[in-house]
Formats: sequence, structure tokens, C-alpha cells
Amino acid sequence: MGSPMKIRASLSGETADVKVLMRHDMETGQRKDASGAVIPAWYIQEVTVALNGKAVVTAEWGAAVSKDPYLALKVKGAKSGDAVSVTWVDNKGDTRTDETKIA
Amino acid sequence: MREALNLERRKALKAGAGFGLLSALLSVGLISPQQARAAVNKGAFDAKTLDETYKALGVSAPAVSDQVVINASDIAENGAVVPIGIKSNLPNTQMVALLVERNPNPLSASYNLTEAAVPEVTMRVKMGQTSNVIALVKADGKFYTATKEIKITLGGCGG
Amino acid sequence: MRYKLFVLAALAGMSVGAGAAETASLVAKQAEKMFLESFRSDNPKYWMRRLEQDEAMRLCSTYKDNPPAKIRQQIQLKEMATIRYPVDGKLIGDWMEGEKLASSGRGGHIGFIQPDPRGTPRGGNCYACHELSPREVAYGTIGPSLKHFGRTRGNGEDVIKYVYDKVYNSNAFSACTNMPRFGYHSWLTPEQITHIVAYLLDPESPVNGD
Amino acid sequence: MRHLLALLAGCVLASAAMAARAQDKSGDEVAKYREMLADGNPADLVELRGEELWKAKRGPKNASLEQCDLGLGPGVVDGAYAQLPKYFPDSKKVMDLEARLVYCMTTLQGFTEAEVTKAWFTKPGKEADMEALVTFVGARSNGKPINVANRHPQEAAMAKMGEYIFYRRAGPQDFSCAICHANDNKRIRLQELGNLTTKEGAGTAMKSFPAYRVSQGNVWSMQRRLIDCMRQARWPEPKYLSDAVIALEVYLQGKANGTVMQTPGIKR
Repeated sequence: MGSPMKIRASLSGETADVKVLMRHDMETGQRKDASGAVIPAWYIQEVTVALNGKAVVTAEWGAAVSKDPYLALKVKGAKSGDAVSVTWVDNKGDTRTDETKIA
Repeated sequence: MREALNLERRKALKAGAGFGLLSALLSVGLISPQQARAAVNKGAFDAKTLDETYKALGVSAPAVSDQVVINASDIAENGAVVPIGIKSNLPNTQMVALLVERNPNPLSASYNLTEAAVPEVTMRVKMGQTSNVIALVKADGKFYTATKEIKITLGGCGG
Repeated sequence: MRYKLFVLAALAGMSVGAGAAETASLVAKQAEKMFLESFRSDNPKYWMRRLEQDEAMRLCSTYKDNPPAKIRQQIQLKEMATIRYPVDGKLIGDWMEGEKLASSGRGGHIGFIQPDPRGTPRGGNCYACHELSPREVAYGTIGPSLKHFGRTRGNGEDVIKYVYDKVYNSNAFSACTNMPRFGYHSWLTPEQITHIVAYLLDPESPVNGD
Repeated sequence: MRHLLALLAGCVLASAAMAARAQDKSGDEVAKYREMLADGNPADLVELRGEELWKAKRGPKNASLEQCDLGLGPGVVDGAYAQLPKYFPDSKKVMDLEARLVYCMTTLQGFTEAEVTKAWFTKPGKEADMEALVTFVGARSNGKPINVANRHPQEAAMAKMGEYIFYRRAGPQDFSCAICHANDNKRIRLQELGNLTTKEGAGTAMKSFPAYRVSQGNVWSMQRRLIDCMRQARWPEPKYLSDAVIALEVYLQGKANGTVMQTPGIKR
């Protein structure tokens, strides 16, 4: 079920600045461990950012996204108190959703 | 039963931008992640060259545009984490994607934007070596690009 | 507690008028013991031997790399005598091989956390400390810039021998310098050192290009 | 002749200026890279996990670490990191944060020392609890000045021995800590090296650890940092929590004394 994300959402005018940190290994499947065995690919493939439950941005990721992913984007028509939620799904089917209110 | 599930799935896929639904299906184990991936950007993430990637994405002859801006440093101290921002000043921007030319699979990430999104995203990607990075933008049905070289330097003690 | 007892015992044995030097050597004795006891007991003996100091290391450590002139002279003379040359006597090799060595900081890492895989070739890691080719931006500044070294110094016999000797045993010229003694420790072979010489002096080498 | 000399001197100056500009440009770009990284430090997530671990009832005694005495009394976390390492009368030893956490995990929670030190750093797929705890406790000293008084004779003795080790050369590259870290304004490759014998240099280093290392993808404690320095020096591997490592920490914290903590940092 994954580790919690850290979502920051701040308002400037009617635009919300959303910054997300996720905890994920984002293994490419190309690395080997100390014993020489390949570490299997394990990475987030899909991210959805929603405002008050309505998807604003949907992203597809490859294994090239860095470990402990960071994502920053901007949402229009937001106001203080609105809910920003982020959902990710990885290639093993693990998923996680976190939510924050715009300050 | 299988029929029913397939129907369910087709409905979900038909919903198009229904990523939320997709993840809901995934989380209850109705479809496998591989199926999910196949449903969205078939092949593009596995493509090994820029041309193959464009082909898989259905892009032909994208125009270079100064309305697409890449925000990144010329030098990255470490290839494991390279922060890159893409901004589009083109009206009706629907999609932005980041490609790293010399990575084993150039396509790193793509973002479908609704009208509620400002066409500006920042992310961090791995780069195996010094390479051009390409911002690919779809606006009003047409594709545009911007390119920037990012140097990956050997850092620290070197070992 | 162990240390305290040791201090007391040592103090009792001190002659009248014992000064800073004795205190310093006392600290050194304790610290040396503690240092050597601080390594994992499963480090193989041949790894642990890397912690042993030769005379130059010991003197440089004692004087914090700034020994008095007399000792400096003594170290340099002794180190100069250690330099060995390739069998064929040729001191300038292949700059392309030299570039590989200059760029690599790998090899020789031991321990249990991130050792180099067996057989990893040792690099000279010149770029960690020196600017060399104008095309490489990621260079260190611990040592002086060697950009255009051959262009400015030429590549006469004397210069070739000087560069070879300096890389083989830096302490022969400058006691307690930050630069490793690459040949003395067999970190690089005499032949590999001739490649580094070429990288610095060959007119074709990128070090002497624009 | 004089003209020629003047001309030559001019050339030297010009090329020096050009080189300086080229270096500034690299420097600016590296600064921009770091600025973009600083906007989101994954160590913040590690810190959250550390707080959970701190409060969780664990071990054979089913106890949390909330009564652990980090030097300011049982349960006081705020500002504790900034005044470590220090001498603890209960263990009769100078301990850094990690040594102290191990002490608390054995005495309060009933773990064995071997259990809690076995996986002290993160490996692929296995996050180390110790790193998370250190990140949490470290962050609770944010904004506090480093304050290691070295009042106890054992602390003073450790600082002296740390200094000795700092200058001790060994190994097939003749390295000591001082080779890279006893001069001002030097770089290794593109990374600036702090002069750890000065307050400024030691302060810059010590205030930012524990720090997230993007090249490693996890947080490094000062133990990990120093043990890896010895690996880079091509030395054998020191024991985790050994006196030599703690002595170096005491020496360096002493040099950094008074510097305001700013942790977790984010580094290459």
C-alpha cells in the first residue's frame, strides 16, 4: 500500500501550486544487487492529480523517473480549502492515494 | 463471468481519461498492471529510439517551437536525479511529455492535461549519460518540441 | 576508562618538565590504538595491512603535512630513490590510454558495503584534483591546473622524465603533498604511468587542445 | 621586449579571467541544479517514518523510544542532536546519536545490539529504521546551534584523538581526511570541499547531516558519511559506531560549534 506522500498545495490568485513527494524505489530492472542478481523492475506507472475528486492531470511514467519521485504542477480555478488528491499505481499493482487541503 | 469482467473493463477503458477508474480496477485486482499499461501508451515506453517513440505515440514531424520551454540546469551533478521542468505557452495544450534521447528508453513521462491544468510540470528523472532532453507538447491536435542538452558530470571522489 | 588509566600510568612515568611534545605523543599513542581497534574484525589481514604507515606517512601525519625543512629534505631524498622505470626505458606512452586512467576514480575500494567488483581496474582519478582537457568541465582544484601542460612545457626529455617521476612518487619532489605516490604503491604500473605522461605531454592529447 | 612582456602578462590575465568565467558558468549551473533539488527533499518522508518508529511500541519489552534520554533528559528530542556526541554517565561512554539510539533500543525496548545494528543502512528494497530515526531526531534540532561543550574529560580526549585521526595518512593512495578537507576553496570534480578545520567549513558540513543523497537515493547519517570517506580512502571498513568514527564526529562538531543546524540536507 506504499508509504505516505507529502503534498504541498499553496494558492497564488486562483492557481494552486501543487508539489508532491512520493516514496518509491523506482527500480529500472537494470540494476544488480551485491550478489549479482538483477533487481526486478518496480516503478510507478500512473499518477493522477485531482481537484475536489475531479482528475486534472493524468500522468504515465516509465522507469526513468527518479527514486522518491517529485512532481510539481499548477491547477487553475482553485480556492482555499479545496482538496488536492494524488494517486499512484505501480507496475506491481500497488497503489496509494493521499490528499491535502489547499492552505 | 469472464464476459462480465471484460465488459466492465471495456467500459472503463472507454471512459478514456478515466484513470481514476483504472486505478480503482487495479486496486481491486480486476486487471493486471500490464493490461493497464497496454491500455494507455502501447509500446511508447519500450521504444528504444526517438523515432520509435514518436511512432508509438503517433507523432509525425513535430515542429520546433520557442513556445515550449525547458527549465533545467545545463549541468547535473548526478544522473540519478535530474530536475526538469516543461512549460508550454501554446494555447490548448493537451499533453506534455519528456524524452531523454540517450536513455535506453527515451520516453520518461507523459502528462495528459485537462483544461484545469496550467501546462507546466516539473519532475526528476534518471539520465544514464550526457544527452539531449526533448519536451514534446501536443497543442490543438499538433505536436511541438523543444530540446536542451544536459551534461551529466562525474561527481565527488569518483568511485 | 581504559584510556584514563592509560593516561594516568603514562603521566606517572613522565620526567619533570614534560612538555607539549610528550602530551602530543601520548595522544598519538592512545589514538593509534583506538583507531586500529575500530575496524571490523572480519576485515581480512591483507586489507588491514593498508592501515600500516611507512616512514613518510608517519612523518607527514605527525607534522600535519607541514614538516620542518630538514625532515622535508629527508623524505624527498628517500622517496626519490624508490622510483623505478619501465623495462624498455620508454617514458612516454599512449595518451588515449592515459585519458582513460585520468578519468577513472574506480578500483581499490574494499570493505563490505560498496566494494569494487573483483578485477575492477584502478584509475588514476587525475580529474578529481586537476583541470586537464579544456573539454572536461567536471574537474577538481585540489591540485594545480594542468591544462595545456605540454603546450606550455614542451615535451623534451627532461620534462618527460620529470612528469614520470612526479606521478611515480610525488613525495620525491614535494614531501607530504596531497598527491598519491602512484608508482611507489604499485597503484599504477610503470607502463600506465607512461600513458599519463603522454596524456599530459603529447601534442595530440586533448590536454593540449582547445 | 617590455611590450612583449606586457602583452604576455595581458594574455595570462585574459585567459585566467576566461577560465574564471567558464568556472563561474559551471558553478551557476550547479547552483541551479541544487536549487531545483532543494525544492523537494525526500528526506522529509523519511523523517515522518522516523517519527512513527520513535513512538511505536516495539521489541521484547513492547516499549516506545519516547523515554530515551538523548542527553537532555528522558524524552527530550528537541535540540538533542545539536549537542551530540556527548559523554553519558550511564554507559560511561562518549556516544553519538546512533550509538545512543542503539543503547535505548537495547535498554528500553529489549532488542539485542546485534538486532538493531544489523541493517543500519538502507539496501535496495529495505529501508533502514536507524536512518529514519536519525532523520527524525536530527530534524528536531533544526534552527538550534551546535553546542558540544567538550566539558567532560572523555569528550576532550575524544576530540584530541579525532584530530589525530583526521591527519593520519594510510592506504595505497596516502590519504587522510586532511588531504581533501584542510584547505579553503577547493573542489573535488565539481563538488566544493569544506575546510573542516574551520568553523565555516565544518559548520556547513555538520549542520546539514543527516542528509538525503541523491546519488544514493537515501539518507546518510554522519556515521555513514565518515565510514564511506574511509572506503573512498581505500581503507578497510570501520566498525559501525566505533570509537574512531565517534572521535572524528566529536572533533568535527567541536570545530562547527555554534553553527545553526539545518537538516535534513540534500546533497549530490
